[in-house]
Parts: sequence; C-alpha cells; structure tokens
Amino acid sequence: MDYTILLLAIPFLMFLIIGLLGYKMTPKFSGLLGSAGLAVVTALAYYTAYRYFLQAAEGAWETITAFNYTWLDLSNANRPDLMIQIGMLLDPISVMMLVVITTVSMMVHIYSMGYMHGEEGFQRYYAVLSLFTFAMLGLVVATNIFQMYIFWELVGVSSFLLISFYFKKPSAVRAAKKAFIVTRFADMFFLIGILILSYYTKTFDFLKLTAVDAETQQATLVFSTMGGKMFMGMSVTSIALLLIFLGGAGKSAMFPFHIWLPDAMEGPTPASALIHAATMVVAGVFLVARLFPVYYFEAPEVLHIIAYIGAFTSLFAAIIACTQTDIKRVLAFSTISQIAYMMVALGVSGYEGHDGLGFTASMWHLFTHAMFKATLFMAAGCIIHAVHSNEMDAMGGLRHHMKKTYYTFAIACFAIAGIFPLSGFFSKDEILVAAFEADKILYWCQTFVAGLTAFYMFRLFFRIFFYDEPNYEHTPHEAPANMWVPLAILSVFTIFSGWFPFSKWISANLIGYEIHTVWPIAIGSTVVALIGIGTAYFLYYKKNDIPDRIANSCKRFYTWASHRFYIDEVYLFITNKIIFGGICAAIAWFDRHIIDGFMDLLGWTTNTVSEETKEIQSGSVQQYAWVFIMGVITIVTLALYL
Amino acid sequence: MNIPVEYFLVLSTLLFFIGVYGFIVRKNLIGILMSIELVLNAVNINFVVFNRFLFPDKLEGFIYGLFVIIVAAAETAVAIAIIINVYRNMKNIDVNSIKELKN
Amino acid sequence: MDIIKEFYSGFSIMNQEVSLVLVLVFVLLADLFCGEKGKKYLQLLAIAAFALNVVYGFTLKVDSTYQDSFAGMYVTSDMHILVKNILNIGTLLVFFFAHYWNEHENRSQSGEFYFLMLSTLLGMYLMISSGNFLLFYIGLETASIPMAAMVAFNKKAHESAEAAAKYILTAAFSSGVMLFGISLIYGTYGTLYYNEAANAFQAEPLQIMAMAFFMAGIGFKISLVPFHLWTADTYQGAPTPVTAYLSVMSKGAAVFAFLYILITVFRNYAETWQNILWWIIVITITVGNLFALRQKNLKRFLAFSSISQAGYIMLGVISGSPQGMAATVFYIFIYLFTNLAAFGIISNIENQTGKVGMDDYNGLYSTNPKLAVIMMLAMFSLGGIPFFAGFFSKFFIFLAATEKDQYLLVFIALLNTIISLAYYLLVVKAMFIKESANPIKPIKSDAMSVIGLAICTVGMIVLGFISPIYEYMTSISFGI
Amino acid sequence: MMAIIFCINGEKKDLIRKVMAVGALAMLGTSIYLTYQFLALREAGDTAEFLFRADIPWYQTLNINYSVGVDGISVAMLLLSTIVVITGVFASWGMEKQTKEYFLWFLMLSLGVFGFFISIDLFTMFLFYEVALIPMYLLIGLWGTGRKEYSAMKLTLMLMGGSAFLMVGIFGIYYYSSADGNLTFNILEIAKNHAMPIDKQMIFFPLTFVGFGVLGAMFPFHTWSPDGHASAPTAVSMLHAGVLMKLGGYGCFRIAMYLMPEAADQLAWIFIVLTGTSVVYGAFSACVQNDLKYINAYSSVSHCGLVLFALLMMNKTAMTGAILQMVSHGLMTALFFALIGMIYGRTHTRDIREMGGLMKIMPVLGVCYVIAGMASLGLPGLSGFVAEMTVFVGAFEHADLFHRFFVIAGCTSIVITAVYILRVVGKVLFGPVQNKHHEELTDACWYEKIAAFGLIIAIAGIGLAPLWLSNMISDGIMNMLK
Repeated sequence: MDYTILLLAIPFLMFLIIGLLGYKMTPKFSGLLGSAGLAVVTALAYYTAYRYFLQAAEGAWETITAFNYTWLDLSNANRPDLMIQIGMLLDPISVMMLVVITTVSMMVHIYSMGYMHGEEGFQRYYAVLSLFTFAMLGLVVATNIFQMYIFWELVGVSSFLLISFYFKKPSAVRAAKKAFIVTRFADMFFLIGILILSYYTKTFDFLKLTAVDAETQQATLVFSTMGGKMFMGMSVTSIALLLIFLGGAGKSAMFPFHIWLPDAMEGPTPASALIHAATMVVAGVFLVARLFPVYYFEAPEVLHIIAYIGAFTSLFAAIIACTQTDIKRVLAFSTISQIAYMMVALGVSGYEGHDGLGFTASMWHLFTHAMFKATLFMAAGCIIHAVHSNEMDAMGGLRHHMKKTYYTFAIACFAIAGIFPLSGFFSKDEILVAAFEADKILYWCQTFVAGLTAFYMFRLFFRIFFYDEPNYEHTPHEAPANMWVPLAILSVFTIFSGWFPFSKWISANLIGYEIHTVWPIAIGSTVVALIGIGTAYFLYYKKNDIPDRIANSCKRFYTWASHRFYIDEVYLFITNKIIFGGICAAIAWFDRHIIDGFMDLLGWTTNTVSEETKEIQSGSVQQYAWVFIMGVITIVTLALYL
Repeated sequence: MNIPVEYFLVLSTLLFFIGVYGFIVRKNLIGILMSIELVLNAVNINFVVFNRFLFPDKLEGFIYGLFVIIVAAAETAVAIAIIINVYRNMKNIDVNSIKELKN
Repeated sequence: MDIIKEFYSGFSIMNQEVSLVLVLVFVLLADLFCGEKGKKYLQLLAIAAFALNVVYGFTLKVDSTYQDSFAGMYVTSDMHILVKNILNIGTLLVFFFAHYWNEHENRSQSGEFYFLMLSTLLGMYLMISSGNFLLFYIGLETASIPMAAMVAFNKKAHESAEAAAKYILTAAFSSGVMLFGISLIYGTYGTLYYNEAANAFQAEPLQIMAMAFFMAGIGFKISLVPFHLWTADTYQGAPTPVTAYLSVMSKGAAVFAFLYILITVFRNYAETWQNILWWIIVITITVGNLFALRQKNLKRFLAFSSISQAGYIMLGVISGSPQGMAATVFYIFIYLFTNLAAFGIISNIENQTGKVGMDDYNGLYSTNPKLAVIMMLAMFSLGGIPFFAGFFSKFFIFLAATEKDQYLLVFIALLNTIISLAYYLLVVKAMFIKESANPIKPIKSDAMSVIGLAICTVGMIVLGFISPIYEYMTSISFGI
Repeated sequence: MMAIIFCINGEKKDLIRKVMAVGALAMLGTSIYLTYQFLALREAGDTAEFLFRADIPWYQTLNINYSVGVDGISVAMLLLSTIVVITGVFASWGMEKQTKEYFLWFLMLSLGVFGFFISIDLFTMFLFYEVALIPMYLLIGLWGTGRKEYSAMKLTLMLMGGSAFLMVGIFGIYYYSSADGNLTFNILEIAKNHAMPIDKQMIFFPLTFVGFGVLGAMFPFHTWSPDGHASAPTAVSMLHAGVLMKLGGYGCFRIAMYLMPEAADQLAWIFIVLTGTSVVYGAFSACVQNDLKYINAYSSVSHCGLVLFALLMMNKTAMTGAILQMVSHGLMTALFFALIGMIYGRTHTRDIREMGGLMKIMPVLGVCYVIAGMASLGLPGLSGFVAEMTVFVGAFEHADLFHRFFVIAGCTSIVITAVYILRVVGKVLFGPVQNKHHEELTDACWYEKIAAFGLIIAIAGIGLAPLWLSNMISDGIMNMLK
C-alpha cells in the first residue's frame, strides 16, 4: 500500500505551501486549498480503512508496514538496528485513528472557514492545522517509538502555535507557554523512558517490542533483555514503562499534568475541538494501547497505576466540571474526565478474547468520544460565535434562536451521558463492564463519574438552551452553513458509531471476538445517567436559587472545586518562587559574582601588585646596588645549598 | 717572612665589601666612584696573589691586574665626565639629586 | 720571525673585527677632516661604510666548525659570525632611526655618535668571540664605557645625565663584582682560557661562588632581575636611538657570550646554573611584566618589556643544548626587528612631536594609520601572536626549554605571556580604540626611518615563514 | 588568501562589501564542492583516513610540516564555517564604521578557523588557533557595544590563558610523540605511534582538554562568553559563537582525546561532571537573564557543554551526536545572534522587559526568531533535535551507571531550554506592544533576509534529512576510534 505515503506527504506539503506562500494568497483561497488537500487525505484514509477492514482475510488482523525509511542511523557495533525510521504501520488501531483524525480534521477545516472568517492570520491558522494533521497522522502510524516521539513533539508545537494564535492576548500567550512547557516536562520522562527501553532492548521498533510469545505469556524481546533487572527495588521494565506512561499522561492531561488543558481553551474553538478534544489529547491513550502487550505482560503493576490514576482523574475532573461557568472549560474538564475513562479501560484490560474487552472499549470510546466531543466543541463554537462570550450567564434560552445547534448539541449530550442507542452508551458501557470484571472499586467509581458526567453535561445543556434569556444586545442568529453542516455530519457519526462491530475489529491480540452485553450493568449505567440528567433538569431547567443554596451548603468544597483545587497555584508557586526565584537567580548570581568575580579578581590582583611594587624601583642608584649585591649573595647561597 | 695566602684573601674580601659598603652609603658621587676603585683593587689583589702564590709560572694574573687598572682608569675618566655633566645640570653631585627617574 | 708571522696570521680569522675597525677609523678621520659643510654628508658616508661592512660580514664563513687564534684567546665559528651579523643588522637599523635625530638635534656631534656606537659594537664583537676572560672583560668594558657616553649624549637634558650616571656607576659596580668572580675563577682553575678552565674541574664551593659572581656581572648587561634596576631609568633617560641600541644589541651580545661561557667553562656545573637560572628566569619574567603593566611612558614601558623578554631569551639558554642555542639566536634575531620597529616608531614620533606618553598615542590610527599598524604588528609580535615572527621565536624557545623537561617553567612563562599580552594590547587599545582630543598630528617620516621601518616590518611579517633561517641556525649551533 | 585580494581595494565601502560577498560565496561554493567531492570519493571506496592531503615540509629540523587534509568531521565543520561566514557578511552589510578594517579582521578570523579545521599538523593547528583568537580583540573592542574594552580584554586574556595550558600540552605531546626518537607534530603519525606513557598522559590530557575547554566554554571557564558575546558586533557574535567556540570541541576531540585515549578514558569522569554541570547550569542561568544576548550566551554555554559531554562518552553514536550538535548549534546560535543584532539595530535595546509584541511589527524577524527558538529547544524537523537526540541516545549507551545518570540530568536541560526560549518569545514577540516608538519600526531588509533565510534553510535541511551528514561524520569518527 505505497500510496499511504500520501497520507503524510499531502498535509506536509500543504503546511509548506500555505506557510511559505500563505501571505501571498487570499485567506479564502488558502482555506480552500487546505481543505481540498485534507479532503484527498480523508478519502485516502477511508480507502485505507476499507481495504484494511473490509477486504481482509479471516483470522488475526495482519500488521502491515507500508513503508519504512531510515531517517537517522544511531546504530553502532553492538546495536546494529538502533535507527530512527519514518514509516507507516497499519494495524487496527492506527487505521481507526486515521479515520478519526481525518474525519474530525476535515470537519474542523470546513467549520473554520466560517468560524475564523475575517480573522487576521487566517493563513497561518490553516498552515498550522495542516502541520497538526500531518504530525498527528505521523504519530499514529509510527513504526517505532522514536518516530512517535518525533511527531509527539510536533503535535506539541502545533498545539502551542494554535493556542497562541491570538498572540496579542497575554492570557493566550501564557496558556500556550503553560501547555508547551507542561507537556514538554512530561515528554522528558517519555524520552528517558525511551532511552531506558532502547538501552536494554537495543531497538525502537514497535513490532519487535510488542512481539508476544503466546504460550510463555511474555513479551519476548523485552522479557529476554530487561526481565528481572532491578534498579532501586523496581524492575527497570516498570520504571521505563511508567516513565513512558508519564509522557502519555502529559499529553492526555492526566492528573497531575492536567493543568494545561483548561487554559488551552484560549485558542480558537475549532482548534480546541480538533486538538484538545478529539485527537491530540488521546495520544497518551494511543501510546499505552500501542505498547499494551508490553505493559500487560511485563509490567502489570504499571497498568494498575494507570487504572487508578485514570479513575482518580476522571472523578476529579468531573467534580470540577460541575462547578465551572465557562462553557469551554466545562467541556475541557469533561474531556479530561473522558480520556481518564479510556485510561481506566486500558488499565483494567486483559489480553486475549473477551478479557481484552477493556482495550477494545477504550479504543471504541476514543472513537465515539472524538465524534461527540468534537460536536460539542463546534456547537459551543457556534454559540460563542453567536453570543460573543464563553460565560454561561450570558446565555440561556438559545433553543429558539439556533435550532440546528440545539439539536446537534442535544444528540452529543445524550451520547456523552451514555443514553441508549447513541454511541456513547455502547462504548462507556463496555468500559464499565471491563471495570466490573476487573475491579469493583473502579467500577463504582466510574459509574458515579458517569452520573456526574450526565449531570454536568445537562447542566450545561439546560443553562445554554433553556433557562432564562438574558437580554441580548443583538439577538443570536444561527451559524452559517459551513459551520452547521460539519456539526450535522459529526452528529450522524455520533449516533451510529455505536453500532460498528468494534470488537471484531479492534482487540489487544488482533483477533476479533464477540461482545456479550451484560444487561445489569447496562441498565445500571443508564439509570445513573438518567438520575444525573434529572438532577440537572431539576436544578437548571428554569432559573431558581437551588444551585446557589447547594453551593452555599458545602461552601468550602464548592470554592475549592471551582478553583480547580488550587493545583495551578501550586504549580505557579513551584515554578516562579522556587525554580526562577530560587535556583535560577541563585545560579545567575553565583555565576556573575563568584566565578566571573574570580576572573576579575585575578586581573585586579595583578594590577594592584604592579601598582604596589612601584617603590622597589626607587630611583636611587645606591638602593639598586644594594639589591644587586643581595641578589648576588642569594644566588651564592642558592648555588651552594641547593 | 712569608705571609700565608689566606691573609691576602681575607684582606681582599674585606676590601671588596668595604668598597661595596662605601658604594651603598656614600652620598657623594665622587666618593662612590672611589669605593668602586676599592672593589677593583680588591680584585687586583686577588689576581696578583693568586698568580704569585698558586701559579707563579705564568703571568696571567699580573697582566689581568694591569688591564683592570687601565680599564678602571678609562672608566673613571668617563664617569667623572658624566658626573661633571650631572653637576652642570643639577648644580651638585649629591647622589640623591639623581632620583628623578623612578617607578 | 715565525712568531711574528704567527702573530699576524692570528688576525686572519678576525675579518669582521678588522673591517669594523677600518670603518671606525674611517668615520673618525672623516669626522675629523670634513669641515662644517662636509657634516651633512658625514652621516651618509658613515652609514654607507658600515653598510658595506654589514654586507661583507655575510660573505664570511669558517672552514671548520671552530677556529681560534692567539692561543685560544680569540674564538670564532659560524655561529659567532652569524651573531655578529645579526648585531650588524641591528646597528644599521639603529643608524637609520638615528639619522633624523642626528640631523636636527645632534648636528655637531653626529660623527662622535657613529664613532662611539661602532666602538661599542667592536667591544661586543670581542665579548662574543672571546676565548679568554681577559678578552671578555676588555670587550665588555669596550662595549659599556662608550655606551655610557652615548647615554649622556644630549648634555642639556638632565634625564640624560642622570641616566648616564646611573648607568656608568652600576656598570662599574657590576664589573667590579664580576671581576671578583673572575679572580676567584682564576684562583681556582689557575687559567683564564675557557677550554682549559672547563677541563680543570674540582667541586669547590669557591668555584660555584665564582660562577655566581660572574653571573651577577653578566646579568647586569642582560638586565636580569635582580640586576635590572638600572634598566628602566637608563632607557628612559637616554636618547631613543641609544635606548634601542641598548635594548637589543648589548642584550643580544651579552646573552650569546653568557651562553657560550656557560656551555664551555661551566659545562660541568650545568646542574647548578640551571637551578639558578630557573629562579632567575621566573622572577625576571614576572617582575618585568608586573612592572611594565603600570607604565605610562612608552620608553620605560619597553624597558620593562625588554626585561621580561630577556627572561624569555634565557629560556633558550637554560637547556644549554644545540636546539636551545639555535632558538636563542633566532629569538634574538626576531626580537631585534620587532623591538627596533617599536623604537623606530617611538623615536620617529618623539623627534617630531616630543611625545612619548602612552596617552599621547590615543587615536594614533586615525591620524597616522601606517605608523599605528606597524606599532601594532610590533606589539603583537612581541606578545607572540601569530602569524608574526614573534610567535615562531616564542614557540621555538619554549620548545627548546621543554626539551629538558622544564614544563613547569614553561607553564609559568606562558601564564606570564598573558600579562604581557595584556599590556601590549594596552598600547594597541590606545592607538586603535581610544579617541583623543588632540591626537598626534600626521607625521611625515624622513626617508631613513622609512627604510628602517620598512625593513623591520618585512622582517616581522615574513621571517617566521622562512624556515631556512632557523634551519641554518640549527645546523651551526652547538651545546654541552 | 582572500585577505590579499582584499587589501587592494581602498575605502570604497560598497565595493568592499561586494568583493566580500563574492569571496564568501566563493568559499561557500568551494566548501560545497569539497563536500560533494569528499562524498564521491568515499562512495568510490577511498577509505583513507584523510582525503585531499597536502604536505609541505616547513621546519624539517623540528619535523614541522604544513600538512592539511579533511575527513568527514572537518568537512562538516568547514560547511558550517562557510555558511556562517557568508551569512555573517550579509548580517554586517550595514557596517559603516571603518568597513575595510572590519572585514579584514573578519577575514583573518575566518582564515584562522578554516586553517584550524583542515590542518593535521599540531603546529599549524595551533598557529591557526591563535590566528583565529586575536582578531576578536579588535573586532569587539573597536566595533562592539557596551563595556566593549573590558569584555574584549577579558575574552582575549582568558582565551590566551587557555592556549597557555594548551601549548604545554602540545609540547608534551610532541616530546612523547614517538618511541624511536624521530619526533613529529603530525597528528596521524602521533596517533599511529601512540608512544606516550600513561602517566604522562595523565598530566598532558587535562592540560590540553582544559586549554580547548576554555574556548569550548566549559564550566567554570565560560565567563568570557557572556560578556564577549554581549558586546561583540552581530557578525562577530555569529562567527564566534557559531564557529569559534567549535574550535574548542573540535580540538578536545581531535587532539586531546584522539592522541591520549587512555587518559581520556580514565579522567573522563571529572570532565563529565564539569560539562554536565555546564549543560544544566547554563540553561538555568539563561532563565533569568534580561539581556537577549546574555540569554543566548548562556544557552550556548549549555549547548557547548553538551558537545563536550557527548564527546567524553567516547562511543560512536555519542561522538557523532557531538559533532552534529556542533554544527546545529553553530547554525542556530548564529541565527539567534543575527536576529538579535537586527532587532537591536531597530529597537536599540536588548532588554526583554522593554520589548513586546514585535511579532506584529516585524513579522519576518519574529517568525525567524521563533524558528530559531524551536531549533534550539530541539523541535523535530530542525537541526537541534537531530543533534540532541543522537547525543542522548548515544550517551545513554554508556555501560556505566554514573554516566547514564548524567545523561538523564542532561535531559532535563531540554525542558529548561523550552522555558527560557518561550520566556523570550512570549515577552518579546508576543503580547501587546510595550513601547510606542516600536510601532513604526521596519521589518527586515534584503540582506538581513538573506542572512536569516540562509541559516534557516541550512537548519531545516539538516533537520529534515540528517542521514547523509551523520553518516559522513560517523565515518570520520569510526576512523578515529579505530
């Protein structure tokens, strides 16, 4: 399948063309160009998916390496195949990701033409979008972990550029810096993890790393090279994999790296939809899924850590989401919570057959979540576009003004709340099943989170579309076609993607299996969701003071939650006070005054000595003679007694 | 009567250091010049004595002494000329008057 | 009859001395008989005559490696001849620079100037190729007494008088000390011939003492610390051409004579005198640099720089090997061009504006670019910056020193080069970077000094690249 | 060679500039042609360690020859130097004060650099080394800004101090260069003879390494670099940080470690501690500087520290990474200094607190600056990433745990780098315009664009297709490790 190289080539070319010549084009043309290019890519991606899934032979899904070019050769005598390659690895999850990315990106491209209309830097926006698409595609099809790291960094920087799109707003700049540095910090762990892994296994290649021996139940290479090696009481395998997971946690905004994602909403809304909701933030999940066999066989304890971190994050984020008033922030926290869901699913997953349900479910949820979260963001974009504000208080009763947005938003809300028969129901349900089979605590926790999710999403929904109308200075109007059409398309996906036979397609060991639905759990989750919706309805359908009373009744908790538990402040303190104020300033002072001071001291001493010794040259010939004869005597003594 | 060589050496050494001492303490340039003469005489004594007592078969020492005397004379001549020049410029021949150039 | 013939045949290898004496007598007579109107041709005559002598010097060659006459009183070899030639070149350059000064400030006595200078040169010749302490002493005095007269040359200025007084007194004193040392040598060896003395070796403290006294005496001429104190004052007070002559010629001659005596007479004491020299070199370089760092008067500044340079030269002496000798002579050769270039500039400017302060040189480049550039070359070359000749000479001399594992010494010397570079750069800074309210106005140099400067500049730039010179020196050099 | 052509034409400034540009172009052309030839010969299977050898006997008695030749490493360095030189020429196009002298010294500097990179003979190498050092004094002192005289003097003296150490080391190497008495300055022969006893190596290796380390801005001998860069004129900073500091790393590698491997092996840990310190140290102290050039100087300290650090790991990959890092750091720091010079030429301040929102005012410069920043914080697709990753991967291969710890410590620098780069970008380029007077500033003019784009093309070129370069270098490394 050599044509697949176009999947990477076209977006990159688009980036170069629009980036270099963009300032010569009209905004409209550059937008159309970008979208056209992406349309081709999307078509190719669907074709690939079609070829891969629907024309494949029976049995296990094969993994195809479409191409694999050596990019940088780090090999040496005892590490013959340690080289960074740029290639295309096609297996179920990467193909699925291809579809997700291209779909959402396509929609965003179209949507942006309306949303970003008349913004300055329109071309820049499209250039960066293409760059991001390129990077994200490269990330998911990576054949080796280092290629993944490369594109990992690239998505990071394109996210930076998009967040700082309104670079005249200091808040945007701050948010962009925050996002980049936090993820960079996590990437450092990722890099160290890669180093450790490659130090032992002597390769970056995923296929080699994830090769599994069926009967000994081992990831062959990793076990043979790293198995049993301990360092400070932990096995190096666990250390390496934990570090790699931390890298993923940074991108996927797992606690405690989650702080950058809410601020990242400073960027343009479509960008948020694409990057900070649908695709980039799930890179962490994808990373873990990609290395899943290694995790499962060689470091199960790390998987547990992942599961619990995920559970905690999802709960934590859901609670915060209930208290936010900026609609994009609410969506951001719900994103965090949902991604944590996927992490939990991976954490509890087994490997073979129905045990691998968690894996399937997380990928499935990834897919559906991408769809409905993108829908939500774009709808929110329409609303903001109409109301010119992110704050809930500026909204209300919008259902009369923007019908299409209203419906799509509703669909998405039901989907995320997990109401039958929308896609969200299936994926979330499978996650709960997996959790139930693995670990009851996690199950109850996630069920509760499901309820919370339903609650805050519908809080949002009712606040926006029902509630009381504030007096708009100019009445909100429906978004233009190029904005609502993508919404419609995505909501179609949202509705039907639950019926895809995911378990046939995606499984940890590449062998399809049948899902048997566990009714009690399904019903349970639905009930919980309905409770959440009911509460939201009860509280927010009409204007009333119950919410405030509830908030006041548990005031401290509420303020903590609404201030996101002050995590950001802690980070700020650490960076500003300790690192800048403490370490850096101290080192700079030390450098200027001690080290440089020493060098100056040398010069100063020399000059002073030379000034002070002036008197030796007194000008009196007799003193000269005195020194002379003394010198003679000294020399004689030296000569005699040396 | 024969005086052992050591005595002469002691004498010459004393003479040498007296000359040096004079050079260092005298305040009058002429005086300083004279103390240099003392030093040279000490040297001459050495030469002559060594020649006379240790190597009587050759005359090197005597001849050297002779040359020293001659050269010293020339040296003194030039030195005095210069001292006169100093006197012409500074109206005295005190050694402290030639301390302008220093540091 | 034979003895007469033998006596006269002794002169047959003294070609340079003889020719120099001829020039000398010629200048004397010319000065005597040319009337007032002849005066203006006198200088040209003298210079021309001496130039002939210089050229003649290069034609000479010794058929065997080593020749002597007068029963070893007089020694010569290719190396001796080469050193004398180098001195010749230097003297000629000094004549070039002195021409203007003689023309204007010293009209009446220019003849004497040449006469005296040539006689000192003769003294140095004798000093260099003496095979006997007697001849050495005579040469030394012949070199230093007229020098005193020359230092005192402008009788009006009392600096000159003071400088001369200090010089002659210290010279006399030091020669007294040295003579004492020589007398002791005579007493212990029983001979004054180098080669005989070398063989008659008993480990007597008296001999070591004698050597120390001798070193002190010659150290005065090379102006090694602690025998250097006269240097700065004399250099500052003396007329600039004389200073130049002092700083290069008498140093060079003395160094070579010293080297020769060390490796012949005190051959067996190598251990001892190397130890002594080690310390002397260290303090010489350090003191020279430290004192030079604070100077404001350029002549005085160069005096101290020349002290530290003397220390560097001794680095070549300390190894006492053929390579060391070659490096030393090469260093002297380069140093001659470099230092004379610097003094040429200084005397040129002093003659026309009377300014010698370092601050007077501020902004020199804006007014006299050529002079400034040459001065900068000289400074870089003195500081041992490539690719000027100074770099090569320094490199070789350090190489020669390390040959005998003197790594520590070389390291100290190298650290000192940092200080020296600092003050050489001060001059460059003054000329190029600093601005001045009243810079030295553009100067029209006279033909002679232009020639001189041209020669020096070419020397500074190309000499390092012409390897045959050094090769030749190595081929004819000798050591312990 | 250039210099001679150049003395001819007099005070006509633009003519001088043109001649200069042409000459620099010629140099670039020759170096590219050289690279092409080199690769072609390697393709043809010429496995000689050095190609294009030329030996001219100079001082036979001391066995000094003027012997030159290139291997993969020096070819890479030559490419770097020529690129930086030509961009430097364009960056200093606007130089009005004493143009002729300026370019003469500039040429002397580049002459020294080229000579150093191609020479195989220790003597000539050292000669060119010092030739390259001394012009800095006048270039900074005469055309610099700020406390120029102080910084120039400090820089020159500290570097000369370094060369004092170095010279002793060279003498030592010379006198132990062969067992059978015929001493030589020729690096290859010395390496072949390998006659130096280990105890002597233990003396002379530190001397040589420190001597070059001073120029390589190794902690704690780096303090000349911030002041020097801060007061140097643009092109000089470019050439100095871009090329001259590479002399240090190159020398450490080509002389110290190549000729005294055992000592290098035994003493590596000391210098690993030092260089590892300077990696983190430089990055940290860059975080709180307020002068653009100081920030950059400290980041150079950090990056050059990485070079020496990688060299000391002494395996093929790490050393390749070190050379790559030299090249990439040379390019991007040159770009940085060029841009800073251009910005300074407009705003007349380098204090980041007084600037802001420049991206709006001068988009081209802004974008270039962002690219430079991205390169220096190691963004894939730009040269910095290639170099740093090669270094880290290679260095982490070291079998010793101690070394690997320092590698991990070094990895932290990529975060700190991101911090200070983004700090500058955020403060200076983004955000609202701080100073109203900056509103009417102009964007880059044509020669500035040439300078900046040239460098960016080089950076991106290496970043996108590093394979040929790294192969060329590692081929050279293999020859030396043998």
